[in-house]
Amino acid sequence: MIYLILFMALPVGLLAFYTFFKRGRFGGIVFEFTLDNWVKLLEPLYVGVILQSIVLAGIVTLLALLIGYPMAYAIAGLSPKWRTVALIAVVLPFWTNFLIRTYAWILLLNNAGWVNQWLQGLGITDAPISMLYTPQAIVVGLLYMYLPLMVLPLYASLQQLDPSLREAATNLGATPWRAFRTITLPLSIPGALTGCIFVFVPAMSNFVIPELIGGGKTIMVGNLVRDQFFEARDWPFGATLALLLTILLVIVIVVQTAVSRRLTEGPRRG
Amino acid sequence: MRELEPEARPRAVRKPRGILVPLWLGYVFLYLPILIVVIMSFNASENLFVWKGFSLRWYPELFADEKIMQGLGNTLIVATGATAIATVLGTLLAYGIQHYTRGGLIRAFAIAPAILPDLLLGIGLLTLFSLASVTLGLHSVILAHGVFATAFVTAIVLARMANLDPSLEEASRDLGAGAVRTFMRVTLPQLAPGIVAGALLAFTLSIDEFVIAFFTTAPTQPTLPIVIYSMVRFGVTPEVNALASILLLVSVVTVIAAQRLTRLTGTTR
Amino acid sequence: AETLDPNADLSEQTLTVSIWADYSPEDLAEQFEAATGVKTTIVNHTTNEDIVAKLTASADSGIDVAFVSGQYAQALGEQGLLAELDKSLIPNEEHLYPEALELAYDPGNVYSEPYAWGTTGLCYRPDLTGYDPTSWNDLLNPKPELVGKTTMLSTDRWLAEPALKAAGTSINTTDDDELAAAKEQLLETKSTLLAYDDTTFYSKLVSGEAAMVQAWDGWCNYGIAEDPSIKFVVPEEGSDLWVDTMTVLESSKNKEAAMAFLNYILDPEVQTWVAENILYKVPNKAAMEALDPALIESYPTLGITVDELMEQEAIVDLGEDTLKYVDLNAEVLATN
Amino acid sequence: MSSAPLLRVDGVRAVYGDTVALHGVSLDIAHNEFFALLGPSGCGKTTLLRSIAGFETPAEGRIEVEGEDLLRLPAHKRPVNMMFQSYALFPHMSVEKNVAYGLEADGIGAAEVRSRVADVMDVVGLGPLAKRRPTQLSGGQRQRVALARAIVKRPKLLLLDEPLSALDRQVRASMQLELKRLQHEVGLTFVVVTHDQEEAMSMADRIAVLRDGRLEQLASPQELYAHPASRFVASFIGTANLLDGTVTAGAVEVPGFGAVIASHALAAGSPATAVVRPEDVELTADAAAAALSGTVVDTYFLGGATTISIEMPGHADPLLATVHGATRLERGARVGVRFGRATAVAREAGAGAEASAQVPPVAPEAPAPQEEVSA
Amino acid sequence: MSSAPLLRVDGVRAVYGDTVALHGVSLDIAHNEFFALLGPSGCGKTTLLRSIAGFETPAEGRIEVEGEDLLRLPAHKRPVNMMFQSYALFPHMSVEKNVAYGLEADGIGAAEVRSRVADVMDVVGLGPLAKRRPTQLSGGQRQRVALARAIVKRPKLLLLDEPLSALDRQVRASMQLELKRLQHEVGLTFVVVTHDQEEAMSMADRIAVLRDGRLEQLASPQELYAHPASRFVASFIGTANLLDGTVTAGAVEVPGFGAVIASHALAAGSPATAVVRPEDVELTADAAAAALSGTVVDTYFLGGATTISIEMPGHADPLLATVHGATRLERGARVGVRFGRATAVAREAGAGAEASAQVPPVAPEAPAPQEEVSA
Ligand SMILES: Nc1ncnc2c1ncn2[C@@H]1O[C@H](COP(=O)(O)OP(=O)(O)OP(=O)(O)O)[C@@H](O)[C@H]1O
Ligand SMILES: Nc1ncnc2c1ncn2[C@@H]1O[C@H](COP(=O)(O)OP(=O)(O)OP(=O)(O)O)[C@@H](O)[C@H]1O
Ligand SMILES: NCCCCNCCCN
Ligand SMILES: [Mg+2]
Ligand SMILES: [Mg+2]
Repeated sequence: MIYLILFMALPVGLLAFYTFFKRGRFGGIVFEFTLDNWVKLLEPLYVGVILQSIVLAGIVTLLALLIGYPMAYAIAGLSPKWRTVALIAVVLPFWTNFLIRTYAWILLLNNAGWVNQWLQGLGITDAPISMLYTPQAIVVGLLYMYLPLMVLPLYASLQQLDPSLREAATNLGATPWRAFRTITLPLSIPGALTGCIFVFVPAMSNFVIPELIGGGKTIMVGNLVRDQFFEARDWPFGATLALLLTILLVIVIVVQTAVSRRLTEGPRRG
Repeated sequence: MRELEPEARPRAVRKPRGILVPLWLGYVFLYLPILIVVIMSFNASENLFVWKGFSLRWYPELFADEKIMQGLGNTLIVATGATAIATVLGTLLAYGIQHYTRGGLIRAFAIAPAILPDLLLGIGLLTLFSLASVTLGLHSVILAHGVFATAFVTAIVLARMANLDPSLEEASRDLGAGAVRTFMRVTLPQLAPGIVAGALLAFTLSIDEFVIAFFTTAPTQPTLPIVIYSMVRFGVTPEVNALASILLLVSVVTVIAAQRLTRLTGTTR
Repeated sequence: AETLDPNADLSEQTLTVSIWADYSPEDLAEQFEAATGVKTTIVNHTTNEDIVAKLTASADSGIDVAFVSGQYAQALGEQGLLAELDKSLIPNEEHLYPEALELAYDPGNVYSEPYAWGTTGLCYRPDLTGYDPTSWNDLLNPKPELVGKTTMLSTDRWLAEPALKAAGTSINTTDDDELAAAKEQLLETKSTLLAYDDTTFYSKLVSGEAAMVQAWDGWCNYGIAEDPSIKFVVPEEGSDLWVDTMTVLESSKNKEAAMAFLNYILDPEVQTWVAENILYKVPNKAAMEALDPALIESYPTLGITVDELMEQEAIVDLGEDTLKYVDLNAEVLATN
Repeated sequence: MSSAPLLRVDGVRAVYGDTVALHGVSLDIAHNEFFALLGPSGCGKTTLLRSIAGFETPAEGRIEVEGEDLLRLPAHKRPVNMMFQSYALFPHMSVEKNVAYGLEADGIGAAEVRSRVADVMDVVGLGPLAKRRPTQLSGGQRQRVALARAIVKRPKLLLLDEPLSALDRQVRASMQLELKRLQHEVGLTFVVVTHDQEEAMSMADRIAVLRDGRLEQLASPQELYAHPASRFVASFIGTANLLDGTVTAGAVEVPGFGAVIASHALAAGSPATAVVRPEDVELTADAAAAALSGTVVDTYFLGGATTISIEMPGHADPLLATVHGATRLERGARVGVRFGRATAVAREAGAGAEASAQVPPVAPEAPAPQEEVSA
Repeated sequence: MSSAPLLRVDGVRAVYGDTVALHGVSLDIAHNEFFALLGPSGCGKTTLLRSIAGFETPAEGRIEVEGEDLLRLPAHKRPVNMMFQSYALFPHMSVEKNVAYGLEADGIGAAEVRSRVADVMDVVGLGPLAKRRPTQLSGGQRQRVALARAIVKRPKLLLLDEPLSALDRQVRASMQLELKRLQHEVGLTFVVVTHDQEEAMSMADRIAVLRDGRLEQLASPQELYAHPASRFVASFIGTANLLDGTVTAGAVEVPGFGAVIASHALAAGSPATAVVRPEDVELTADAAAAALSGTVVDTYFLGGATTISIEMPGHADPLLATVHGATRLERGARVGVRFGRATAVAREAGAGAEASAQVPPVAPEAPAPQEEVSA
């Protein structure tokens, strides 16, 4: 806790503090109190980008959940020996470099890229389909980037589910799907929410993928933050944008806590 | 009679193989780009987008590149250090939060670094280190990575704790084990899958982290992503692809070796 | 500024130099060390932006010499982060073109010495465009067959450049109306683009994805290296003059060695290497004159003369008003 | 019992890794029967229920319901509801939702679900706790929720794994009543695992005694008590004095006790055990006049009856006798002993010692003998 | 009982949110006592044990062990071991490790741990299963592991929450024997929760009856049975016929039954209930000659004894009588009825109906009456 206060609360507090001051001409801050930075968030430009980011990151999160859940579920069902292997296999691609993987997607998706070549080779299409430099491509790129962040927490919470609960449900006539929906799913909500947060937030604040895979034509909050710090050298406003992201997420976590408390309510006892 | 049993009877009824299909599809998705990377590492051309025939020439070049090797070493040190910090602190923090707090705020506070935009954390930490006259180096990156990695471990372990049976801890205390022993012998093993998942995530994220590392490391101690980022400003070269391929190979070998080893010493369950 | 000791024992000093990757001879550190006895480490940064942010956020980043583009050197200098250069320790400055001593971002080279320079233009594949573009309008309002086959730079001041120049305005303008007009144009252009690309545009030319791209002259050469049919043109409306410079940090404790390093780089031999190997023009008269003519044959951008270069407008830091460009960029990029 | 059985279990063998939990068990259960499964801890009762419910796949054997092969059906399609020994209550649902779960799974309308759940909640006496989570209940309350959840669906066949073990006698009695009502009025069929013999004896139409994964005897309660098929059943069901000896006509010749009159159909001369229930041991105060006599070593008062343990000369195990009410017999008193009814069961040579160790020194259930002893 | 109590519980009140689980319970437990806690499901037994063990903090009251305030000590420092109703076995440890856990926590040497664990594993009959995981055990086997884990430490005070409920009678009997042995030979003190009355009656030195979080009576088994302090205790312990009436000298005047002779110390004229145990109801075949008579409505055979339910004219609840062995009485037969011993307990006005509903129609335990009825 002390560690966190020292290395998390202090720097973030410092920057939170910045949000109430003016930018220096060359970066840094000028200690002159202002609320402008927070007011500025309300400008249509920023509101628009924030909303667009929420939509894109939301789609990414949803897809990650849809793809990651079955994966985590399958892994949790493996024998202990294979579980570890399968789990590591999920993160292994990520021990290479992020930019390298991103470029690989460019190679796959561009007009002269592998996927288009396959499609044309198989006679499915005549002309290349423009896949790269679109919002859809951003979604694929972000999904790829953050899928493990969904799978791991889900695995951790699915792995401990008591199989006899599912047995009880099937015994009461629930189809496997219903048993899943009414028993497994609700009990894995803490893990799923954690995974969703893990995916949603970095997806919002990523700026490389929109740039490289999205062709820079769609920008997200991350690009804005980056530009404020790097190009505008407007740290107070950059911090304001970044903190807005954080505040949004803190709200989500508080809600999550309430939800999972409700799910597992009450002191449990022998 | 127990209502929650993490690993109740292994069921004789086999799960349908069908549930493995999405898993395999997921792996295809995860490994397809990696396959491209490996293939392109044998490209004779400098240009990533043009295939000019098979060549092994990038591999020797890679090993000759001191910067890359230094970066790799630094990255492993940082990732290991940060993972160690995160695993220990994250687990303790999750335990503390679950046992001694009720509201969501402290929880949110503990998880926040996982969701703070890198830039904010990176620049904030650099400012802090600078104010405190901390000299930069690998230690400062380890501390910095430790911050967000801890948050990831905390969040995952907390999610796992949500369904934990508290009577096990009670039983342990009842049998005379103090808080520490109870934690080590009973709580920890129960949380193990969550901790493993969290540690894996922490390691993975640290290995590939660029922004925070850039700001908090000494310029003379770049981590691998920093080295690679400066290299790929013109686009990825086959040399970098070769690097990625080797990283992958090394990881696979390490993992298999570790797996073998644990099986030999019989510590896997 | 403190006075430097011209007789300082350089072998007692160490030097950390931050530069873009692949932008200097590989054995530069060894060579310099052999020449002066200064223990030297070369480290890399990725962009102007990231190194400046790092230098701004920390009192002592551990870096002695930083390579940044002119307008960034200007900004850093005005913040007091840069040491004034002690010209007595940089006699090699004399090899520079006279023009290179009076550049707008740092007249008199008080804080910086130029390392390489160039301009921005259109890099294209005649076989794909079917004609030779001459104007920024060829990019801004492409022929129908080129729609979806062009890219633009998206960062900093380069995004607005084509629109500003096409309208005959200064690339350093802070006039709101002029900027608004540029924005209109850029938004129109956006829908015709394949992508914004600041890094791999030349690869897109080589692969045929793009037919024409906005490019820095030096990077166009990377395309030409792979596909000699690729051409570069400075549009008739004019363009910018960019300069990558060397600066010494005020926080440096090894200023004598740093000055010695700058001096060493300005040695014509070293700068000839830069031109020949990274295919950028250098502001060093002696070095440029030593250049192999065959190289200029293959890479016509190297043949751009100083006079031609001086016709272009130097980019300067706009201080407070930089925000106008940041907002302009954001608005263009965020609008669909 | 109607002619075609509701449930047929045929040669079912179940294994867990190296452990064989069931060695080929066969039994039929009729429509509307109340069937009890009895047997020592770990004998395979739960495994058998789980196999019927579909959570274990037998290594061998068939299970049929009304002639239909059950093993082909996935668990959720089997016309069977099971109450789990470990309850397996859904921790994220209120008590009420737990109970409603099975009805909702069948797509029954909300109104009917509500009323049926409310009814069954009243039956198990948990109406006021409907909104609680399982974690907020006491052990017995949880067990009743599990029971309610299983019975609310009224399936053809109900499998109850120790449904009442955590309940006090009063609640247990009213639950027993309810189960019997379901059997008679609604026409359900029950397979109930219990370790409570009285429960099995009083409620079951038939009882199967399992031992080490094998069916030892299947009979009505009276039959089991009066005519145990083996030494094991004799000692497992009720309390018994097991007197090892050799078969003679109409009796067992027991060393030290002489001929103990016992009903049997065994070949003369074969080793056998005479089974004498404690209430069939008659005590007389006049030890001297009796053919057999012993010394009282202990008395246990058991809420209405007293069990007396008597040391017999030349016998290691004390003889147990039960008398009504409190007794005035003191430790050390000499009493005369006479055997009333007895049955004989065949005995594998050498089985004596092991089985007689199973006679409990304290008899939890203890009916009184025919005449009271006044010493 | 020695003079200073081992455990003193004083005015303990425990709440869960809005639910009051204990309303100020006070009791003392002596050194070396075998103390049983009895009471209906949900009455607060587990809560009391958990408070003593340190897992619930009472809202009010004191708990002392040998005069030392227990509430100040954290759970792991209390000289108390508890066996959990839900077992709470460590799923990641083998059976053996589970049992060794408490000893290892005390820093006992490996060799001693090994031998003590091996001993206790044999005692609970699980020696061969030592290497298994709890999840690989049957219900009863798990319960025995939980028991072994609690007793292996031999603490001053052992709290056992339904330690034997999942066990068959044979194993249960040998466990009971073992617990008694620990009490006598090793000198341990036990507080055992059980819903098995015979177990409580036969094993306990004293029994506390809890009801709705209140202590209803605390006495020896015989005392509880013979002199219940309340209508509730009378009906809860053993089977009883509860006859509501008005106190007269040496009797209770019961409408329809006349004066029922009963021992009491109540004021004449106050409302009271005569408690008559079924074995104290004497039946005569000659109904005409008897002062009271009724009609047999049902008979239940209970492995050694039969309980007969008799409808009495003008009374809603049937009268229960127990006879030894099987009976020849048929449904519909008329019998004469005479009351033997009876006690009277005070009755709050209006308490009658509710309490008499608690008389179970099937009596799990049923000692026989003094004389047999032959009809
Ligand atoms: N966590 C809780 N939240 C709310 N109420 C609770 C909680 N735990 C127990 N209770 C209630 O407190 C009362 C006492 O519970 P306790 O577990 O002590 O009963 P018990 O006597 O052990 O019952 P049983 O014999 O059924 O185990 C019960 O009515 C129960 O519903
Ligand atoms: N998952 C398992 N792995 C290995 N052996 C098991 C497993 N489950 C049960 N067993 C063993 O199989 C045998 C039968 O178990 P089962 O649960 O059917 O017993 P039971 O008759 O229900 O006993 P109880 O009355 O104690 O609940 C036991 O010896 C048990 O140890
Ligand atoms: N790797 C060399 C990068 C040089 C960057 N100079 C570009 C000038 C315009 N930013
Ligand atoms: Mg069982
Ligand atoms: Mg309880």
